[in-house]
This record gives sequence, structure tokens and C-alpha cells, in this order.
Amino acid sequence: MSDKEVKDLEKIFDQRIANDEKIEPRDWMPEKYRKTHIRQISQHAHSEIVGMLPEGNWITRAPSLRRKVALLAKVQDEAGHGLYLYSACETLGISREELYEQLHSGKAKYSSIFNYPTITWADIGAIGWLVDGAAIINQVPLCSTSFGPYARAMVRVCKEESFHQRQGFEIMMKLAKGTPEQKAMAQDALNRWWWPSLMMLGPTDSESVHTEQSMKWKLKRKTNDELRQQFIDQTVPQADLIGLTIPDQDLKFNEETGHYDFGEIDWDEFWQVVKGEGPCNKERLQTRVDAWENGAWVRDAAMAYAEKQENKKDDLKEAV
Amino acid sequence: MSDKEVKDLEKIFDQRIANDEKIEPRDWMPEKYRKTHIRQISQHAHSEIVGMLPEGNWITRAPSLRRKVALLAKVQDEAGHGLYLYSACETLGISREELYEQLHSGKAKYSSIFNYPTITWADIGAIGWLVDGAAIINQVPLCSTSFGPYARAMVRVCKEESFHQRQGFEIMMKLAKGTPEQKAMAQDALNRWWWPSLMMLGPTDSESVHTEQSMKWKLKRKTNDELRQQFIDQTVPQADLIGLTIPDQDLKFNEETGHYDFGEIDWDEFWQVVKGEGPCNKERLQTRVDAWENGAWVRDAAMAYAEKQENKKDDLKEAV
Amino acid sequence: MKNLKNYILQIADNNLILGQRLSELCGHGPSLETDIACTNIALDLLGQTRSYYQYAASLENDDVTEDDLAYQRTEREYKNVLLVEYPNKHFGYIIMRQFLFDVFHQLFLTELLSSKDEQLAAIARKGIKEANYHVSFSGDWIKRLGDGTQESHEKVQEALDALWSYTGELFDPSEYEKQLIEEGIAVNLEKIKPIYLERVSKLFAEATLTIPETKWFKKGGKQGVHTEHMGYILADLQYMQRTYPNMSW
Amino acid sequence: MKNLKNYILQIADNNLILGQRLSELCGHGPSLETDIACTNIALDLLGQTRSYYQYAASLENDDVTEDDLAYQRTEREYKNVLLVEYPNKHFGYIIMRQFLFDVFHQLFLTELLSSKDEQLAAIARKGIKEANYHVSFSGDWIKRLGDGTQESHEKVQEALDALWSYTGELFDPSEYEKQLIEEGIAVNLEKIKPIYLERVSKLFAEATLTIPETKWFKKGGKQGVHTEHMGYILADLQYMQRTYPNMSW
Repeated sequence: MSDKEVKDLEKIFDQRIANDEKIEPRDWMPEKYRKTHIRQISQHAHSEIVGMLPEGNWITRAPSLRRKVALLAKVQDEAGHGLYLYSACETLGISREELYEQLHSGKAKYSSIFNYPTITWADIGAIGWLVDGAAIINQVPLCSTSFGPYARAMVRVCKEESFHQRQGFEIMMKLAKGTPEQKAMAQDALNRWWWPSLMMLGPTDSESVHTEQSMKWKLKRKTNDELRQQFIDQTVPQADLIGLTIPDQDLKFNEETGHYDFGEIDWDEFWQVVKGEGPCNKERLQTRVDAWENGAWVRDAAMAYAEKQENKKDDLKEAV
Repeated sequence: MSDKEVKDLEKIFDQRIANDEKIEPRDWMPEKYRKTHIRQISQHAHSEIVGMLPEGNWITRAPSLRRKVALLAKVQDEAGHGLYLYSACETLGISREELYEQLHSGKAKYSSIFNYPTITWADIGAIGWLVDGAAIINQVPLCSTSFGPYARAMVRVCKEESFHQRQGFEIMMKLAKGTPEQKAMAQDALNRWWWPSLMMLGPTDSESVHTEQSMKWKLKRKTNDELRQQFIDQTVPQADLIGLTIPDQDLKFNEETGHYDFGEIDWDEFWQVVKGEGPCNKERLQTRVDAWENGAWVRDAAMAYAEKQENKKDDLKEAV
Repeated sequence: MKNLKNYILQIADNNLILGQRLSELCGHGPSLETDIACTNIALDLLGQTRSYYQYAASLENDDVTEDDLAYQRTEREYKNVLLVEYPNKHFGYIIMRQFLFDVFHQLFLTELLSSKDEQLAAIARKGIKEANYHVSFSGDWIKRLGDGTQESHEKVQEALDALWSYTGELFDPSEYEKQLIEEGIAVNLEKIKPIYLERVSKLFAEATLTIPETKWFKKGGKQGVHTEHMGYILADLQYMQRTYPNMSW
Repeated sequence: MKNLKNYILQIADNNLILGQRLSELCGHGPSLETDIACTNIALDLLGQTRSYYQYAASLENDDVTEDDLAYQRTEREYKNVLLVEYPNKHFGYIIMRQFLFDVFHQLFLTELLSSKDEQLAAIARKGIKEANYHVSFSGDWIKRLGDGTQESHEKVQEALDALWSYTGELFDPSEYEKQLIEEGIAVNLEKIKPIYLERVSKLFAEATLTIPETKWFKKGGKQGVHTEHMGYILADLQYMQRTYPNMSW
């Protein structure tokens, strides 16, 4: 294809996106669009899978049967989200194995929030409330993103995430209204998860790459800082409601802007965790690698068995 | 050597034993004596090592620091006993590796009692009181057995075992005088360990092989049934003292004999466990095999390092 | 009444402990799909567990809850069979443990449908569809592993060799169970045992696996004499309830 | 007084958790001799733990015992460094964790000898001989593994890569620690840090091992923010005291 032809296709492509048409896997797309989507969707899928681990850490120790079942179901939902998203990503011409390989080698990223440890039961509440809350704010705009399979996956994901977020908030509420020990446990979890949750919305706009292009492709509709402000404005009243205190002395409602002003984020910590030196980065990745490697013989067996069955069928046909 | 010469040596040898002289590793001994001793001493060593496992199971969960330290020290003593006994056995011309190989392949036996699980803290008390108690009864006569290294090892072992036995009894006493739950825990442990402890003294005389020969070599001074009676006579009053009930409806002091009559032992269970089908036989052996196999690279490293150091010394000498 | 309560606990404890074992796996499965499937089974088992404990709790005074029964007993009071305590050594053990339990569970629930105790029959009615799915899932995997690669064959045969001696206890009624069998409330284990043996033998033959010769079967769970694994399972399971007693979550 | 108590607990908790980790090994070591040696270290550490807790308990009211301090706190109240929680993945990790701690521990106790708090100085006096033995045991093994076979070199280097980032916390004083350093009670960590780095670097060089480049060190333990391993350690450690509260053993 000549440069001119490509330019023409790109023009049509851009126009389709501008018209809010969906791009489907078989449609022509610029290579950069494909690559960016593989990166973002897989990163999102990896986050679901790695995100199973901090919460999974409390399944065997959940404090009641009801909570145990709900948590188990929630973590399973995340596995399901991973599955949708890997499938969406595979439509762009990359295999699941390649995607895992990128995760396991450290080439692909996943959400840094999952590199913090879950050390009390209240962390399960805090993750549902804050982490899923921030995720929803990131994700709702993606329900109308330009790439069809991603947008459709996100519709399903967001529906379940909202449910998870309510569930997390309910855990926190129950603790906050419980015994003094329980309330302290809830406050402590909020203290530890608040700042990392704010960081989840991404680096501040001046540091953020990709934004303009992503806006055009509807991979992004608001800037990181706008999303962060939205998260804070939404969450602070919820904390007030259950009597917990946001661990930010500079937090204050600004009558003029109608938004909460807030304190400075420790971006050094952010980059430490992003660069692989957070509290659990090594463990999380190792856990995924171990699961994959220890499962190799199982996947091989399934493949070998399927082949044998296929051969049997063929033999049968020939015999007929 | 001619048959006649051997016969003569055997005569002298038998005489020495009859005179209560000690046989030392470099002395001439009949092949059967050597083999029997390798079998018995190694079996005894293996029992110490495997015996670390049921008690080791409670070290991380011991209910107080004092008990934790005492239990850890006790299990360590057993490792020490294993070490003495393997060393005694090695003087008979067999290597530690061969001995382990016999254990790991299932060729060598160890005391069946260690194939029962320790499922409550009281089991730690019961093992000290009953199992070490029965062991002492088995072992005290061995302090004056004919083979020198074995006899000397047993002197050290028995001293420590008596201490362990008192410690176990003290755990039981504390429980028996504790809360109703603690007393029930102690009684339950006694119920489960009583019969296996009686079986520890070996099959009943009519079923027992080796006895006559062992008597001659002072590997045995009393029959299994005599030892068992001694154990029962000694233990029943101890149970009475702390208010626990021996789980034997037929148990009764016989004024005529001056001994306790007791009920029938379930020899079917005995043979089940001896033949490898007790509750924990497979796990115990697997644990030992795993420890050995997982440690191979460590032992190899130590060897390789020692060789390198040796070579360096040689190089140095040559240079001088 | 005491017999009935013990019997319900015995059934429930199997589900609880097996569900707990399966939920240790969540996030660590050999593939996303098996991870999700094993979690599904865990969810089914724990759901049934709750129905049983709620029923058992209703037989006591009003203060007793499902969580008291799940979390507040000592090890010696749990009545599950030893099979379900077996650790997740590798996927071969997980699937073999599951299959050996699932075939039993399906037959058991089918019989429980006609229990004279209506509540138990109702729980069974809900559970049977789930059990049908479980046995087809684990059975399929037994075939894949048994007749897959040389390695998978050896691994799952190793699991069968280790686990088979735990199956006898499934059919060995406890004292209270015997009485309830007489009363038509509990499942008659003698009736389902031959069907069990036939079914598992058939599938193992298909999977090219060999049942080990076994003279002695392990037991004790129904009497609360568990394996050494049980204490560690309970240490985690009960952690929160023991550390923070009398709180609501 | 509160600072002192916290400081004592911080020291004691290191010993307790490392002792607990080592005692998991008892019966599972790579040889009888190493098994016995590791148990010895565990015994020394737990013995010291008791002295510290007894001292801390004496600062409270009469009802508080060493066992209350060891067993009755919640995870967030333990103040040990993260290093000592690291699991016994293989003997390379065990020995590396031990060596990285032992060198610190020896220097720490040497300084503690001149603490203005006489009781702490007395405990240090007793502990220092033990610590000398520990560091020589673990140091020897680091050399054997580092300069042994290719496999052992890789394994122990892997452990160093994983554990090095946990060493920063050893020298990062908590708030109460800082105040007690001012008062001449606590060990001045800045003073021993360069000696530590020199000693371990020298031995690692001898053992042909390379310290990984590390910009960020892990911390949190002194503030009670532990690794995810800690909950499981405590579930076992506290099992009996939590399940059977207020009893004497």
C-alpha cells in the first residue's frame, strides 16, 4: 500500500471514530491503534488476574461464611473479567501465550495498586470501596470507547465492578459501625489504601504520556487529574457517612470550585511501585509465573488428550 | 578361615559376652551379630528421626513460650539421639547414606507409634509420658547391652528420655488439673495413645521372633510381654494420680500376681500400622525423603566447597 | 435430635473443608478456565454448607448461628472425612480428591432426596444439579490427565495411589449415622457403595488408571480424629473469629 | 516508658518471628547436623525473646505475662522487621535470611551492652555470645553455598537478590526508637550501618556473591505493616491461645 492509500484509510478511520462508529477486529486500523490497544487491553486483563491475589489472600480467613462466599465470588468475577479482556485482546492478533509471556517477563505492566499487601480483613473492604471505586471511574468511559470488543467487555466488567464496590463499602460500613477494634481496623485500612488509590488514576497530567492520542481514540475521555478529582469528590462524602477520616490534612471542600482540594501525592512512592520495587511486586509476579509453570503439565495433558480423541474420530471415519 | 576356626572364635566371643565384657567395633564378631546390630541400632536411629515429626508438628503452635522452647529442645534431643545411634551403627561398617537409603526405600523399619497423628496439644503430653515411658522400659536394659558403642549411646539417650518423660507427664498433669476442656483434651489423648503405647513393647511373646538370640547378646533382657506388664504397672498409678482414666474396661489390679490384668490388644491394628498402612506412614516417610532430596544440593555444595578449600591448601603448600 | 444434628454437621463439614481446600487454589490454577471452574465448585459446596449449618443451627437455641457451627468448634468436633483434608499437592491430587468425592456426593444426594427428613431432602434437591456438574467436570479431567501425557498419567496415578485408602471411610457409618439409617433419615451407605465402586472403576479404566490393592482403609474423621493437616486448615479458617470473638462482620 | 516498652517489643518480635520461622524447619533440614544447628539458633532466639518479653511485661501491671505479649497482640501490633517473616523457600533463603540478620544482631547487641538501660544491657550480655556463634554458622554456610557448586551459587544468589531490599529497614529507626537513641537507651543504628555493610560485603565477596543494586528498600514492619506472610505465621503461633483463651499450660 502506498503512503497515500494509507493516509486515505487513516482519514476514513478517524472519521468513523469521530462519528462514534465502533471499530471491529476485521476492520482496517492503523498499526499504532492496534499496538496501543493490545497494550492497554492486556494491561487491563493482567490487572484483573494479578488483582485476584491480594483479595485471594483472605478467602481462607474470611470472618463469616457469607463474607467468604461473597469474596470468593468476587475474585472469581475478576478471573472472568480477565477472560473477557484477554479474548478482546486476542481479536487484535496476539495469542494468550504471548500475552502471558509479556506479563511474566515483566514487559507488560498491571495496575500498581495490587503490589500492596492485604494485611487485615478491612483491606478487603477498602479494596472494594476504593480500588474498585477508582477502577470504575477509569472504566466507565471505556464502555463507549472506539474498539468494539473492548467496549463490550467493559460494559460487562463495569456492571460487576459496581456491585463489588457496593459490597466493599458495605464491609467498611459494617466495620465502622462495629466494635472499637473493628472501627480502628477500618480506619487503618483507609489510611493505607487512600493514597495508593489516588495514584491509581495515573500520573498527574503534566507527567502523563499518550493522553492526546488516547482522547482521540476514546481510550480516554478525561485527564488523569480530572478523574482523580472525580474520585475524591465522590468518595469523601462516603467516608463522612460512615464516620471514617480521610488521611489527608489538606483535604477541604472548596466552595468556589465545588470540588475538594487535597494534599500532595507522594509520586516517589508511585514510581517506586511502578518500577517494580513496591511491597509485593516480586511476590505477585512470582505467584503468576509459578501458577503458569506448575500448570504446564496439566495444559499439555489436556492438549494430548484432545488430540488422541480427534485421532480416534478420524480412525472411525476412515473405518466407515 | 576354616569352619573350625570360626567356631572357636564364636566360642570365645560368646564367652566374652557371658562375662559381661563389651564388644568393640574392631573386635571379631559373628556376621549375624553384626547384621542384627545394624538392623536394631539403625531401626532405633530411624525411630528417633521419624519421631521428630509428630512432635515437630506442634512446635509452631505450642501454647506458651515456655512449652515451645521445651518442645523444640526435646525434638532437638531426638535429632541428637539419632546422631549418636547412626554413629554407633556406622562403626559396624555401614555408611549413613546406606542407612538412609534403607529407611527411604521402606526396607528398614522405625517404631510404628510415630505413624499416629498428633492432633491436639495434649498429644505432646501423652507422647512424652507414654511413648517415652515405654521407650525407656525398652531401652534401659540396653545400657548394659554387649555392643559397646550401642550401650554407651543408650546411657546418654536414657538420661535424656527420663527428662522428656517427666516433662510429658507434667504437661498432662497441668491439663488434667486445668479447665474442663483441658482435662477432656488430656483424657482424649490418653484414650488415643494408650493402646498404641502398649503395642510399642512389641508383639506378644508367642509371635515374637529373634527373642532367644537377642537375650543371649543382651539386646534383650526381658520378653515383650514382661516389659509390657512393667509399663502398665508403672503407668496406671500415674494416671490415677492425675485423675485420668486408662481406656481399658478390663484393667484391674490382681492382688495375687501383684500386677495389673489388662484387656486384649488389637493386633490387627498393630500389623496394619507395621505393614505401612497406619494413619501417617506414607506422610512420615515422604517427609523424610523430601527433606533428604531437597537437601541434596546443600550437601553437594558443602562437599564441593570443602574440596576447593583442600585444593587451595595444597596449592599453597606447593608454592612454599 | 442430637443424632440428626451430628449427621447434618457431618455432611456440612465435608463441604466446608473441601470448599476451603478448593478456595486456597483461587488465583493459582493451571489455567484461567480451570481456576474459574474450581472456584465454582467451591462456591457450590460452600453454598450447600450454609444451608446445612443453618438447618443445624435451627435445631439449637436461637442464639446459635451458621458461623458458630462453622468457626467455633474445636478440631475434635469436626466430623468430615479425612479425604477432604488432603492438601493441594498438585493438580492431579486436587482433581483426584474431587472426583473421588464427587461420585460419592452425587450418589449420596440422590439418596438423600428420599430422606424422611424433609429439610434434608430439600437441600439435596438443590444440591444435586450442582453435584452432577461437579462429577462431570472432575471425571473429564481424570480422563484427560490419565490418558493425556506420560507425565500426567504418572502424576494422577500417584494421586490415586495416595488417596484411594481414604475412600473407605465414605461408606463407614458413624454410630449416629447407623441409627438414622434405620429411621430412614440418613442415606444407606451400603446401598450406594457398589454403585460407587462400579462408577469409579469404569471411569478409571477409561482413563487407563489402576486402583491400588488396599487391605486397610483410613478412617477417623467422622469421630473427629483428623489428619495432621486439619489443625492448619482450622488455624486459617477460624483466625478471625478466634482473634476477634463475638463480633459481627 | 511507653517508648521503652515499644522498643523492647520491637527487638523481641524480631527474635520471636525468626525463631518461629526456624522452628518450622525442625525435622526437615538438609542434614541432621544442620537441623540441630538451626534448632539451636531458634532456641537461642526464643530464649532471648522470653527475657525481653518478661522485661516488657514487668513494665506493665502485674497481670501481664510474657505469653500475653507473645500471643495476644494483633498483627498490626507486632513490630518485627519484614526480613524475619520471609518464608523458608529453600535452604539458600533460610541461610541468607539468617546471615543478613545475624550480622546485624551481633552489632546490635554489642552496642546494646552500653545501653543506659541496665536490664537491656544485661540481656545483651547474655545474648552476645549466642549471636557470635550464629553469625559464624550462617557466614560459613554462605561461603559454602556461594562458592560451592554452580547450583548452590545460583540458589543463594537468588536469595540475596530477593532479600537484600529487606535489609534497609534494620537501620531505619521508628519514632520511639529515635527518641530512645537520643536518651542513650536504644542502639544508634547509624553507627552500626557502615560496619554492617562492610562486613556483609566482605563476606559476600569471599563467597563470590553480588549484592544487587537497590534504590528502594522495603519497610513497614516497625510500624506494624507486615508482609502477607505474617497473618499465616500468627494464625499458627496464636492458635492455642486464641482457641482456648485464659488458660494456663
